[in-house]
Amino acid sequence: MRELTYTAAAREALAAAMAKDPSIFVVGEGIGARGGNFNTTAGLYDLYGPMRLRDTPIAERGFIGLCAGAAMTGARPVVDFMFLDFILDAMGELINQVAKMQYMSDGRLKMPIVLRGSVGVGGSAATHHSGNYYSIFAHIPGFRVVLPSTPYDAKGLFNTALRGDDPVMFLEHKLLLNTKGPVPEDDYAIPFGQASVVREGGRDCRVTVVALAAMLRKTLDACDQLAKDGISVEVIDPRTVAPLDMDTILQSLHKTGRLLIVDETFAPCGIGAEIAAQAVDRALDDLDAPVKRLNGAHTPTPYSPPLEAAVIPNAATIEQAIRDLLAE
Amino acid sequence: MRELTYTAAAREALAAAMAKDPSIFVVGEGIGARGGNFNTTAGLYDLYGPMRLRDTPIAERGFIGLCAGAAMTGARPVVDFMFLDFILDAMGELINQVAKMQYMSDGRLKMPIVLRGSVGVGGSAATHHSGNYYSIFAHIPGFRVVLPSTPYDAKGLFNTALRGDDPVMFLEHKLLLNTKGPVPEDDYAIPFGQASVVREGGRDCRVTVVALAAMLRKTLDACDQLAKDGISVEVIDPRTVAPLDMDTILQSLHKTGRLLIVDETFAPCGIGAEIAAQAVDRALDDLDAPVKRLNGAHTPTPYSPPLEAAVIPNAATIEQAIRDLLAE
Amino acid sequence: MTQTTGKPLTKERLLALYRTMLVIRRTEEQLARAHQAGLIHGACHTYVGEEAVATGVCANLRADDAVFSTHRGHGHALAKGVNPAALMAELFGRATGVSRGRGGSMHLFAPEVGLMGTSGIVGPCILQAAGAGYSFKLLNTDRVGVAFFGDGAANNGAFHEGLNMASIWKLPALFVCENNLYATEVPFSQSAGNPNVAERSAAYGMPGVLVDGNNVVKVYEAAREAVQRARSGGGPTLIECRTYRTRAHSEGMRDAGYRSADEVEAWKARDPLKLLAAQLPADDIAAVESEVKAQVDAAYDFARNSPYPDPATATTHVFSE
Amino acid sequence: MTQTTGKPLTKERLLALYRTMLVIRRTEEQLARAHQAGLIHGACHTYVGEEAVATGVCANLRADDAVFSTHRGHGHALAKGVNPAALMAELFGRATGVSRGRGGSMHLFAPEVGLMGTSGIVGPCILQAAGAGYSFKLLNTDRVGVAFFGDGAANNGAFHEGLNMASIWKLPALFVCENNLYATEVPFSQSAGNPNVAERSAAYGMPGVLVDGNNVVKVYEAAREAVQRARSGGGPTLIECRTYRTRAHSEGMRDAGYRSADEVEAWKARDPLKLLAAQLPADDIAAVESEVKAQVDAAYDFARNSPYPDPATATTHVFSE
Ligand SMILES: Cc1ncc(C[n+]2csc(CCOP(=O)(O)OP(=O)(O)O)c2C)c(N)n1
Ligand SMILES: Cc1ncc(C[n+]2csc(CCOP(=O)(O)OP(=O)(O)O)c2C)c(N)n1
Ligand SMILES: [Mg+2]
Ligand SMILES: [Mg+2]
Repeated sequence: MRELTYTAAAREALAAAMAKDPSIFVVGEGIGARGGNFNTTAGLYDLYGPMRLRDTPIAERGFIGLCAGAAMTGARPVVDFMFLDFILDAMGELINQVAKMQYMSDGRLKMPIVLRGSVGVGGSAATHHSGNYYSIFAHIPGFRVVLPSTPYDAKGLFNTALRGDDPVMFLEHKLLLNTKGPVPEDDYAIPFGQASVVREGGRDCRVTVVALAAMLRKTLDACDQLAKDGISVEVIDPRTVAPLDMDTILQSLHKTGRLLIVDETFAPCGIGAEIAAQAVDRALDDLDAPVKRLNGAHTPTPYSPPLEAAVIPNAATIEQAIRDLLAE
Repeated sequence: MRELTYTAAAREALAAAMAKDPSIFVVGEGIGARGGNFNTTAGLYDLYGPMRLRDTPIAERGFIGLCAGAAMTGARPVVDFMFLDFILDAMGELINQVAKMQYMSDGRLKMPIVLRGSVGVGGSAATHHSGNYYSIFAHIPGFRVVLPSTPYDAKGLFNTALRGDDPVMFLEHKLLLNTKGPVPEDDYAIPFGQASVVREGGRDCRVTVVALAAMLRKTLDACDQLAKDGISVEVIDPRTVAPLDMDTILQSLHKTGRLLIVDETFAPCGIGAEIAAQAVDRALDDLDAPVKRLNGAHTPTPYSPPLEAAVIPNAATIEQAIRDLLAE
Repeated sequence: MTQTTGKPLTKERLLALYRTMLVIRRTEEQLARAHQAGLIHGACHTYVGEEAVATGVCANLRADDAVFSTHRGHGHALAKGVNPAALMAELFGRATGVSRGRGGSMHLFAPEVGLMGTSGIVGPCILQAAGAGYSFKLLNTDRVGVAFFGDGAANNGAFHEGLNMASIWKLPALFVCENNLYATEVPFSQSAGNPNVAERSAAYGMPGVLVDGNNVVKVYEAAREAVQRARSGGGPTLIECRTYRTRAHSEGMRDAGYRSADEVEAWKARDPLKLLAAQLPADDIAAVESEVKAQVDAAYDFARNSPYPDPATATTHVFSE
Repeated sequence: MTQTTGKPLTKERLLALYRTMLVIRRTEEQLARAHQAGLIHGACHTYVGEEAVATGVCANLRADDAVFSTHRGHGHALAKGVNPAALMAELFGRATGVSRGRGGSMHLFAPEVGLMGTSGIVGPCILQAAGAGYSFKLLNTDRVGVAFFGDGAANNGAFHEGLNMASIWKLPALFVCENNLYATEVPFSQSAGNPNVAERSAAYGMPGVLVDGNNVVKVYEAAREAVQRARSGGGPTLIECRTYRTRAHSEGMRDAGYRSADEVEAWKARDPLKLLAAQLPADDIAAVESEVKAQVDAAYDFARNSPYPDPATATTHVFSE
């Protein structure tokens, strides 16, 4: 099958949707003629011009509020943040307006707005360009929160995001943007709330690992190491954290009896805590060992490579965490 | 002992601190001559004037950013939000500046800023005046997050907040503001990260309930009902959710074997998830039953009394949850 | 500052304006009484004294134009076409309320008549009106987006970001600042480095106009010109209406210590209803008065007798499906 | 707009200004080379072409005055007294860096010399400088807070809220807008309804002044007056410096397609160092040049040879204890 980068896969979905639906427009800084800092909109400005590819002032709160108003009145905005960190100035608009509008209007207003941006730690981006805010958006009612980890998922999930009428946070880990993978040419959509069993454990598999975004690749690397010792691991990528496909995780846990959640971001009140809490609520009897979380350090993200590396999990620490859990 | 309202208890701490330390100033809307929408600063303007009791424009992001700069240069700001919901426009300043400043300056800058406001569901305040954001602040590194549930705790914890050099979120549940309780006249401080065992279970006690803020009173009411049937419950109030005193909770769980967390706010990625996740990580062998969470519904807060009541736990639903857990 | 033009309004038009203002006034008075009687469960910010603004602006709007408003939104809702019965029922928390009881005073939704929502948070309406303008332009319609907001909001970053974007993209939008001189108890003159809101339009390269917000005809004319400009592709306008709220910031709140009785009386003497009534035949006024009284009485009965929402609906419509 | 006054600067003073500008220029050039060589791990936004602004402003400041800056902060750091060695070491991610390697290009902290931090987020510095002003006034000192920020930040809500508060409370603060005509690749004329930043001061009731940001003497004089006003209780000033960045937005980024070669050349012809050098004896300039070269070479060696931070320190100082 044809291979595309993660960014190109998502762009393909966006381009096709824009061709079909004239109510879709994109806003962001440098997403017009420049085509996006990460090439998220490359080529589209020439086709659709400034009304649909709109370079904004540096006014994140402002343009999200503007997009909320546009979404309430028939348009379908896509907000491109470049780095998702810049979204924070708009949290009031997001939490009090965007996320609540459908509920407060008793379903009479829709809020079809896709908010996308790069997240995550990597490349010495330092603390103002390394944020992961998905646990916060999963906490707040009203958002769909999507964390694709492959080009295939990026296209399929972006299609779903563009077709629904709900606010979607589409979060692209910066270390994944240029990764390549097979992407069908046809127009497919991956429903939200369907985890993917990325690596199936064997019969004797005694551990399930849930890994998110950039942690997936590192986890698979760790599994390759473990396989050399004959250790089988089942790996699950939730793909969306809201809705969260807990059933797939619990099915696996039922089989394996052990659960580790590998998540780059902060542990306290994170998505890993939610998964662990649901596991102990719904599957206590399946647990042969404590549910473990492997998270990034609870600290702002430092710049210098050795410091940056020290605050996030890597293949070696993941491998060790799996071994430790198996030893419990 | 003398009884004070919750608000008066916190105000006593503020007044004493302002008398001692001229670098403390308060900002907010109507906290000057008006004395605060909730009387949080009543009487202080006459003593200290506008430089120390500063009525602000409606510019929450602006005045938090301003307070950050003031805290970096020798002053000790107290930000009074009236309703904490208004803080959301300032999330960028809080997460990227206030919370990170000490770390990024490698400890050379301090960030002594106290952010206070009323939180929680009650009184048909409706969705823009009912927020509970503590799980978010506990997720982000760099904040102390305080949730006093009694006048006694309000004074003791506010004193600690005013004396430290860290950013503190001091969150006052709106249903507690006018509740009264014993408050010593002397100057005491309650350290952060010390839970309080509010109701000790008997020897035969088989369940621990962690209850936060306004849920504490409702939980105690439920326990009174249960006591009539001879059911003993141990009740713990964490008092601060960051730092979180997990040891006290686990000690109790070790004794009782069952854990329920009662928290008005949203379940997903909430503080209840964190407590449950730590319990299953650190105390699996103590668990005689699944860890349960009783939360508010995952929905914006509606206005109408029957709708509002339907989205948060009450004494009856808490009682039922305890009975259900005991039956597991 | 722009010049207003156009023919004088007919008597019928003036009476219609009077009628709308009176509906607002009487509804608010009824709500105030209901608040005292404990029928309103949450907050209640009345629009008494400011009726000319919503009335004069909305008289230029169509049902498919979009209005975004504030915590003080009853007047905007009524002027945009919301039924007083549905408004009252909302504040009483009933299923028949304009937001089905979900919102109360500060969260009014009636997209059917172009009331796209009021907000308990100061500021967002400015951005959303710009966004409606964006949408309407993108979709090639001649609809306009309108934001009403207080003087307090003019110091908020949303004002700066929203007006600037509306200007650079020439969006069909009106920004109507209801400068009632106070934000709760804080005087605008103390919280604004330049308390002339209309002048701030220069910072955004946008036309700005200052009007007497107690004179409904002046408001009407200024809005007419702005709406015409917006519909015809001429971009947004900032309209500052100087007006005054004659009741407390919100019902049940004290209303003393921050403004003088003389000031309040002086503004009451310039009551927008009185000012217009003086230009109209007493008979007509009396007829409107009794019509509106009947309507508001009926609305009150309707609201009071409406059922509360079913608690089972408390979690519906968080998402679109 | 205000008038600048005061005596002409002495040759020594001018040479000192030249020296600072040259330190910035040569350090930036070295950083650009180091970026190409892979020594800089993250972003690197240079200040080349804009040296006169930081230099002219900071020459009026004391070490205990507080500067808050942006993603393009190397020049502010150096002008405020940060050692080029500590700056380079920071970008190289070393333990000897000004932020101990925690920050890189966009997070420079040197409170010892009053550099209170640069920020990767556009906007906050404006508010923090107002806050330093608040603090200095509250504590009865004559210190001042200074924000440097780009034209892009002038469209952000932080500008509106920060300038307004500084004005109403007469805070000792300077707001220095470095209008280099672009925010990344977006022309300010396209993103601002009114691209004259200094004029916006009227919206806040604050003095505003437009200066040639490539003329260090003009910048110096405007800042002198503003600093004097601030120290003596006269409140804040907005200074717009028109200038130009002659390198790409950030190192390694393309620098084409959004501005013309002619435009770049025209600004290069008005290079701030050239403009000042023309007024000074060639000997003196040459002496400064070789002095600065030695300093920057040494800084580079120091930085390159410095150790990386110990990973064990990666989580210290999140809190004060
Ligand atoms: C962001 C935000 N901050 C604070 C409040 C609390 N608050 C409600 S109304 C109000 C005053 C509003 O003043 P203004 O905008 O002038 O409107 P007015 O009430 O005078 O009509 C304030 C501060 C709020 N609702 N939203
Ligand atoms: C809040 C925020 N939004 C977006 C960005 C991304 N960004 C970094 S620099 C920049 C342009 C800044 O332009 P300007 O303020 O004019 O400064 P200049 O780079 O021209 O010096 C942008 C958009 C950011 N850092 N912060
Ligand atoms: Mg007002
Ligand atoms: Mg610029």
